[in-house]
Amino acid sequence: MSTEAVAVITFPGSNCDDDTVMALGRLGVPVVRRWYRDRDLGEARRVVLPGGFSYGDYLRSGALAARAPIMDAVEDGVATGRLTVLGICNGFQILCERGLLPGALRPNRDGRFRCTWEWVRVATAPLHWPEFRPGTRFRLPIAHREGAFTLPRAELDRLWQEGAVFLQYCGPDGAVGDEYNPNGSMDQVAGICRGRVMGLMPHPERAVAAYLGSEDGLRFLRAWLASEGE
Amino acid sequence: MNRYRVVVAIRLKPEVLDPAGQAVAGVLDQMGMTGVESVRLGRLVDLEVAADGPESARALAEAAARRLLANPVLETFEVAVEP
Amino acid sequence: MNRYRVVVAIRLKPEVLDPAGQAVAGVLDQMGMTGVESVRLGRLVDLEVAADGPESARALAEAAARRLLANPVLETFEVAVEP
Amino acid sequence: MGPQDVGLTEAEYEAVCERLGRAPNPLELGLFGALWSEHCSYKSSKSALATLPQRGPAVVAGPGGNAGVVRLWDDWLLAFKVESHNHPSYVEPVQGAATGVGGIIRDVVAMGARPIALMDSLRFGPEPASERLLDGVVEGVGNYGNSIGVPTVGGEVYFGAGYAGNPLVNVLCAGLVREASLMSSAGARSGSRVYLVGQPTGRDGIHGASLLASQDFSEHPEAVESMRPTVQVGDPFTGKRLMEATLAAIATGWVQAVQDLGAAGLTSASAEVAYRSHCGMELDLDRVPLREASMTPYEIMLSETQERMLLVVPEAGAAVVADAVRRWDLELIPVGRVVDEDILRLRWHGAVVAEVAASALAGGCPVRTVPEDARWPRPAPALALEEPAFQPEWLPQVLAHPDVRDREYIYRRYDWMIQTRTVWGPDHDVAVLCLHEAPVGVTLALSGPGRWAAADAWAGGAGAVARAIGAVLLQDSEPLGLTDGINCGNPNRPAVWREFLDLVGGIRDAATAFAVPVTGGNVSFHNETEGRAIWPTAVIGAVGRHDHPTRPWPDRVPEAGWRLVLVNPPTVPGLGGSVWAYMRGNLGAYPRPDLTVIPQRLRRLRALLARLPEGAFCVRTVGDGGLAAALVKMLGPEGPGAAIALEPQALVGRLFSEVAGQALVAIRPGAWRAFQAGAEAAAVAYLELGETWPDPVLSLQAGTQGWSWSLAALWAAYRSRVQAPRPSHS
Ligand SMILES: Nc1ncnc2c1ncn2[C@@H]1O[C@H](COP(=O)(O)OP(=O)(O)O)[C@@H](O)[C@H]1O
Ligand SMILES: [Mg+2]
Repeated sequence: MSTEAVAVITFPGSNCDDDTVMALGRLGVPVVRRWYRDRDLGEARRVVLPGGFSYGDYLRSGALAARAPIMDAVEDGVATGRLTVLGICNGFQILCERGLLPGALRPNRDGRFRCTWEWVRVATAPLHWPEFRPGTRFRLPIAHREGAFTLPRAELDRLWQEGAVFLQYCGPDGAVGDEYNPNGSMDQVAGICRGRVMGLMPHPERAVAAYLGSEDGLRFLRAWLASEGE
Repeated sequence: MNRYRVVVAIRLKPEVLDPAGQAVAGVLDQMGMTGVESVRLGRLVDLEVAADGPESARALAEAAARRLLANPVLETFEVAVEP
Repeated sequence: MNRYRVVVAIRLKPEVLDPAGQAVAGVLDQMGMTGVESVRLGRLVDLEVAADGPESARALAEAAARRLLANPVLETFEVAVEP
Repeated sequence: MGPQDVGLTEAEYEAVCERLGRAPNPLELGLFGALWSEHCSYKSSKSALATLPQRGPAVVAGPGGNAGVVRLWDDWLLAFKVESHNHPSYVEPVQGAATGVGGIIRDVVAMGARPIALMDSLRFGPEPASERLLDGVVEGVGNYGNSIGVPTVGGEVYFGAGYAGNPLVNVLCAGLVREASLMSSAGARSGSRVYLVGQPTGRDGIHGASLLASQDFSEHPEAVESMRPTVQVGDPFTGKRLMEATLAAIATGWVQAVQDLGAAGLTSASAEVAYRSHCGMELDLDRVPLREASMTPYEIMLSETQERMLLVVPEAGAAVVADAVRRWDLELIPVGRVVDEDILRLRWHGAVVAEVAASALAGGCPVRTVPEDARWPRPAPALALEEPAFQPEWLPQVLAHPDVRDREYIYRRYDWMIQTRTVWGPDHDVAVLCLHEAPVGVTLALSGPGRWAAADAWAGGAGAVARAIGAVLLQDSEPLGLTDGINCGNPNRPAVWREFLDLVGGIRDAATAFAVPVTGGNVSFHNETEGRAIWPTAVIGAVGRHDHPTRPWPDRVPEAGWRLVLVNPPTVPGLGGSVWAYMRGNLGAYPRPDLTVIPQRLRRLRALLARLPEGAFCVRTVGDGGLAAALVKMLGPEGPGAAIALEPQALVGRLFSEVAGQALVAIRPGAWRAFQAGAEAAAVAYLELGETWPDPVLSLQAGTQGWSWSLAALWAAYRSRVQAPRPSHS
């Protein structure tokens, strides 16, 4: 696990930024905070887009923040291959809206916000992250209104072939089926990973202590921090 | 029975605050599209209606809009039956 | 510079499923409005645009729709400049 | 325009003229109408509320400010208050509830505190007619709280016919502040500038305070209609930026006074700051940023547009504060200045359009005195309820009752974990938060079933206080303070006035008996339709300090073989006011809590449990649904089960009585002797119920008769409320 600094971006309306900073702090990782109007990410080669309601989730979740100045820097860093990116919940929505990850996050199938503990499993091992082995399970909370991963069927099939479908909702034993689908995501998709860009709807930064419900979020973040090939 | 395509356009009443529209306007401005001076967000509902004629299709769509689709406290609606 | 009212109508691509629309259809059905056979939900954006003429107002609105208002992954849009 | 157009009586109008030494002009009359409304002036309730105990060792700020403040640990303080948004939520449930959440959050922020928790208290008419309203209100609470990033860590919901046209939406907010940053509206100094921050002012909710919240809709059917175009819309995005901007402004050290703009908007905010700071204020209304250009001074002063804050800053600090605010894309707009005389002077393009003493506006409304002969408490109404033979189906029926059943269908729509402090969330009877800032935690409880106060408001008020404080104590926490949300009908009707006095009397007597002060609250009157009032409803919030918040006392029994006891079993387990009685259509009167013994008994139980080894027991207070419901919740859906035995006489009462002060405790076998000895030494009375066993079955023996239920079936009843398909506007 590298101890190089991780940048956490705050957009107006982000509200999981402090929790994310604290979670990384628990792992002993230095954090630098970045503001949505900043035009660069400084020295940081890893960046987290935290959860929340950037711009109130107005228009579509993540749509307005995706056009913020700092996102030019994120896009550059991805294009040049020097940046590793994690989008959590609203951060995932921002990455999709920016086109840095495929697909869109539509309203949950019942149209309602949902905050519950769920199980997710690694569906496909992401190329740069050896510690996310297929089948590894995490118990993590979700808290979103727009989390139904959607895109035209043929394109989702292509994502499976590419190995981009990273996380799926599942049962406690790892079984995948619609009964474990909390929001109507196609194929129970909970997270996507393409190249060095990863996004997921669940909140690892909240599952950081047994007394908060689970420590799996620390495991998750540790695995994310252990990316290879920088 | 014929089938009609009916479009219901739902808008916030003009005096009601539209924070989402404000936020969108702010971002368009930042993106350099300064010519956009105001933004108001509304909703669009496309219905397929089975009815005897265009007038009864309209009546059904209006009932749906009044009773369910639009919120009369905050919104107004217009119904258009496509030819 | 003149001011134009421009309406952007945003709809889901026909091949994209609309569960929210289906849910609304189900409720209408339950309420007895069985003539409504399908419901698709879309969005409406009303813009006030300052531009030289209607064509440049349209161009600006189209740019706004393409770059921000509509999500190209799932949606299509139409722009209408009001006379 | 006459006095009645702004809701003033002739006598009040004369008082206005007397204070001014002349007749008010129409704008001035409007200002008085708003601030002398029931909602803003507390003219009916003030003298009764003054009898509540308000002082205590932990109190830093009592009633009177934007929120009460208690000392939590060292220089860390907790600001908290409950606020109602009942009428707006009836007119437009989503926005009404959302703006209610926004309003109470701003009250806490105005104290300089960062909000860390919300709780919501809801009342609706019976289902299914109320479903749409409930859906909308829950949507609204969630929309605002989730978006602004303050967890909704708990709440309560009850149903009753009287609430059908008068739903209640009360919201509690708690926030953390360091002593040095504690703010108030009393610090403004002459010569300083007055600024507005936040949303431009529109015609939202004009007359909301004076008319909407202070009258019955049935008296003014047209009021609902004419209010409609002015419904306030909540904007949590601006709310979030305003919260951050205000806290950042305060952190510069330059802010003298903060006041949120709530009921009666700028009128209330400016008059309050001037009055409490013992100075005056001049405002240039043409400088107030507007959403609609054609607004008049009257509309500007009375607008209830949300997400606005008033700050008082000396000239020298303006630049620094402006920078702090601008970071959040907001502007610090100068609208006036503080002056050294008792005046609120309003200018419009340079000309003075209103000039009235701030003290007359904010402190001058003639108040209603509490009659000498109002001896509290009155004699208790007779409460004997026939106790029929026990029927086994009552157990699942009580568990499935709307007042008891699982609330997951509501709280899953609230983010209750954000800020990562929630050790215990809404799936428990109390919320327990750990703090990142201090080595202690916060315990929060909210309670106030209207059923308990329906026939005897004193008993209901006292019962709610006993239950909220009891829940805090039995989570091993030190109660620091109370906030009370009082909801009643039209106080001008003698019966309602009486209920109100009794409710306050019950709260006062119980708070006094527990020695826990009331540091703030809210009163909402006129919750009635066609002369039928709601049940008098006191929503009591209790806050406590928790010394081991990451290891709360458990409320679920882990395994077979544990002994079950009912602590403080009432000699007469009265059924009045209970869910069981309500279900059978004869509510009766809630048994009056014996305040001479309950506080000591609960404190002794806490001390006794605290001496047992960790993990040796679990505990629950007995509440809605009585011992039966507490037992099933303690066992959990998968078991262990339990075998219990009760006396056949008063069996129904034993199972379903909701008498205050009872607690269900399970003791690990190895700790039983220690519990027994401790209970004897401390004179803690308990009734042995039986033991847990491996079977996921609850069995009950009473004399020669026996019954049993599978926990799966009981939990299926408890969880019987399924999420209805979305009924409201898509
Ligand atoms: N039932 C009550 N018990 C104690 N204090 C109360 C009660 N109702 C109102 N208060 C106090 O009166 C003051 C004014 O309340 P309110 O007008 O609701 O404040 P706000 O204008 O912030 O909404 C507050 O300090 C509040 O705590
Ligand atoms: Mg206030």
